[in-house]
Amino acid sequence: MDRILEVVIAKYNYWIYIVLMMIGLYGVIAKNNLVKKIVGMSIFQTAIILFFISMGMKKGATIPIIIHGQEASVRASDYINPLPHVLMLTAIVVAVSTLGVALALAVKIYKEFDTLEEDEILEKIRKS
Amino acid sequence: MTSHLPALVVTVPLLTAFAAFAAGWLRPKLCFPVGLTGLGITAISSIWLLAEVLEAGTVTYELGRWPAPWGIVYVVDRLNGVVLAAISLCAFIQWISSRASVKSQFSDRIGAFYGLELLFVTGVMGITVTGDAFNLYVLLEIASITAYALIAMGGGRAPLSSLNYVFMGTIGACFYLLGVGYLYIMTGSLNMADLASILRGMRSSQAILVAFVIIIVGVWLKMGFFPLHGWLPNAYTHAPWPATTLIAPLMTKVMAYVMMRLVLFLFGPEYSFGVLGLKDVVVWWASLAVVAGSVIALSQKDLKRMITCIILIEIAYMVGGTFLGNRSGTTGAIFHLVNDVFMTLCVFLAVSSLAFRQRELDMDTMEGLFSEMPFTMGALVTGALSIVGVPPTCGFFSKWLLLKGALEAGHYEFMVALILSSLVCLVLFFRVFEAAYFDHGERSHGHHRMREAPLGMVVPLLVVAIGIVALGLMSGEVISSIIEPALPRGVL
Amino acid sequence: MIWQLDLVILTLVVICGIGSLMIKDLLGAAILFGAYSFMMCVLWAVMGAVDVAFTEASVGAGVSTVFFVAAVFHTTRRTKD
Amino acid sequence: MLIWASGEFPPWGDPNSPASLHVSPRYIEKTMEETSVPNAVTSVLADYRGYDTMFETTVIFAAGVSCFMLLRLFSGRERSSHHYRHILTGLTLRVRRKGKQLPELEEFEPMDSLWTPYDLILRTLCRFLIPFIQLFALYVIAHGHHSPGGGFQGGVILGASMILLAISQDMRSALRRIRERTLAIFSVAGVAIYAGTGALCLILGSNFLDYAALSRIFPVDPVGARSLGIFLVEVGVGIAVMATMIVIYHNLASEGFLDEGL
Repeated sequence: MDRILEVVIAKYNYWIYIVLMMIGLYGVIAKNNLVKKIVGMSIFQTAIILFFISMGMKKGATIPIIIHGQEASVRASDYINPLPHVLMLTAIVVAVSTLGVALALAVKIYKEFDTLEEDEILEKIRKS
Repeated sequence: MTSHLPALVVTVPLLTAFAAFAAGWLRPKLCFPVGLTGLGITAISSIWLLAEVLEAGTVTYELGRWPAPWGIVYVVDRLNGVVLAAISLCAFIQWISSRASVKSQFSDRIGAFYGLELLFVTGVMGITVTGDAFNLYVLLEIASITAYALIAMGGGRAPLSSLNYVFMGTIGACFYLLGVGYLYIMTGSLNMADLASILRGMRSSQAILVAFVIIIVGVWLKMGFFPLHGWLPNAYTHAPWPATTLIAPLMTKVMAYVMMRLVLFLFGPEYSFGVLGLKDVVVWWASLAVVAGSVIALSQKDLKRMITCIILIEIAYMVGGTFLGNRSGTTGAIFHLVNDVFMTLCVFLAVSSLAFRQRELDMDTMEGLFSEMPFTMGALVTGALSIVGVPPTCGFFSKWLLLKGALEAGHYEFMVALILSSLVCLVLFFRVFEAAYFDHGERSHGHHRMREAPLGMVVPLLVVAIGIVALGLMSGEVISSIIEPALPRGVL
Repeated sequence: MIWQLDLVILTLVVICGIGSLMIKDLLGAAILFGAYSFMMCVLWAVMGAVDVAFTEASVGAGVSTVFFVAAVFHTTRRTKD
Repeated sequence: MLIWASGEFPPWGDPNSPASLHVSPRYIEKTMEETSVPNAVTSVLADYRGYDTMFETTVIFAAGVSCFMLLRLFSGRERSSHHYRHILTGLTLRVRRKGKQLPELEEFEPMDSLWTPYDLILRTLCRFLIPFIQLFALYVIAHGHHSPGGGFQGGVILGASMILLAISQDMRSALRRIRERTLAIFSVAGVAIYAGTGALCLILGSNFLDYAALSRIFPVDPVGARSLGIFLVEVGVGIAVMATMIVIYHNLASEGFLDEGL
């Protein structure tokens, strides 16, 4: 029992991100409404960011800002790995840019077809 | 100055993009010459870079002067040197030829359009030149976001197709990022050369296997490889012409390059082809994709849609050729990639100049085009013959290598698919030429005679057509001096 | 780092994520997505990624919710699923 | 498949995982020595992997240009729908019409480009808040070396303050403060500051984005020059992000007409 708990505590972060990723993927693929799909896409991206952040984590370490007065004796194991954070800052920016473009497209589609449901749009295209 | 060339090929289009966008607000007339100069410098420096690489071997450039695993480095070897030269030339030629149609379609937002086009070029150049796995993701997103916007500028269905592309492209890029995360958690590095050397010792890891699969699937999604191609025909068909002629030749080819880079260099041929046993499955799958692409292309009526479907076939060639795993197959795939940039560019430019004079592009409206637009049609014939694979053009030689590779590897199904798809392409283009060559004389009176496309479109088109033939004639030297030495030693 | 707290926030994140996909009102989905982002940001702050959490708080919970609301306002709140 | 692969991962929070042993210790141990920036995230972001960040800013710029290009309408085309507000209940109605005017009703007022919301509390409160938000944003940009934050976060907050102005008052008054043309120039200028700093280093004879080269024109030593370069870059990022966020919001919230907001 203790062993199982240990494994769960050691790995649950990695599992939760998979759950979130599947939720997002379901949103993108199965939903019919375009804005819902965009929400799903954002969830998908955030899940991957979560994965990266959890892998940078170190037990017993503090945030990666060097404490004043201790500049001379910095040990790497005292600070959380900053590299995944940097990568994920970039990924967040990419995510918000994609979100902006996707929403602009959704607004444009609504202007053109007067609806956000994918099946109704396809219906309208087939008719014309 | 020569030592800074790898940085120049990316930063020059980037800075030009800002200049073009600012010029769009201040003085719209300046956009075109600014971009022309920028792309010209880029093309010259990338060719120079290729010469440098051929002479002195691999060039490495440390950005911010941080050494390799800590900072980001650019690595140019023969493989991406030749791809870089092809991309920059293609962008330069397209820039000249699209001037008239951009002017007529986007007169009120010319700066934004040109800025996005230049950013797209920056993105694909960066993807090609970078030696860092995460940097590749960022540049991939630049190329994708600009491509989404450019595609969505077409009327009617274009925004919907583009939004579909957004979803598929984001999922693909995220899969790639996830795979990079798996690699990072197992190795702790992001630099490609460093990763490759660490991965050599981790052959049996499950996590690396999963990373390999996820990354390749993500890249295939971006490439539009067969079962994942859903977004491609719609997006390219509904895009406005100046955007299609830029994106269609470059985006999928660059992703094919990324696949080769990862399979051949990052994971290494021994891992990709040896440990997994996925090799044969992928080749079978590629053969299937070739056949499926041919069927899809045959069922199209619209000319633009038809030529976008041909991209599906070409992509499947490259995947199959890479995964044949022997020397001639891989060489064929790389050479086909370079050829395909120019072949696709030629065909798309030719069709776009037809479309510039004539809005509807059905088979029925093409009658008598040979006598009316002889140069455009001549270039179209050259491009088409190259896609079909007729000897003096370059398409023949790469297909020949692919066939040879398939024969050596014993994959007869890939050979059959190759020959079959060549026949299909022949049929497809022959339909067009038949309609265009024979003037049935039963034209409706509304059909006025068309003039040749403007000079700014015809001249670049002819240059590309001559380039295709020239590349075909020089194929021996290109293969033996550039592409063969580019392969890693593990490819037998 | 308290793993129980972590688990609670993770559960909330999952609930908000599912909720924003399930709710039958796009404005509600936008707001729930903001809540999801905020939970995510708390989670990252707990994990020590302060810079990322800061960014997510300003971008995910702030600006992207505003973008969503603006887009929904100009299109429609109606949704079938 | 993904769960199966996670079986081999090092346990969560393990200080000895390869991810935290191979490359990253150098970032933490050398950040003070090589860049004199205590916040390791900032130094890695803007210096060691500064190239990524340049393209990150470019991505945001591309998104702004895309939104502008997709949605902006220049000609005075008729809007497809208009909003009316019920005076007593405050409900907003959307009426679609094609060229026809609605009968003027007593209890409805049109929400056209001249209409301004008049919630006194909201307006006054936002008026008070916005300067403080902007001040905080500037602090975040400037203090990114020592505490969490930096150009990107500060830029977003600065942009959000302008968006708040556009929401709480109306878009016209927000646009009077910063014109669209100014925003466009700002967003270009911000990214150009970043790329220009890099190019300056190139011109000064070093590699692209090697801030140490800045010590040749500024009176600081190479390590201080790296710190200075990081600061310059952060300011550029801040400006670009602020302008781009506002551009995206304006185009999204007014369907490209840039007259009325939410």
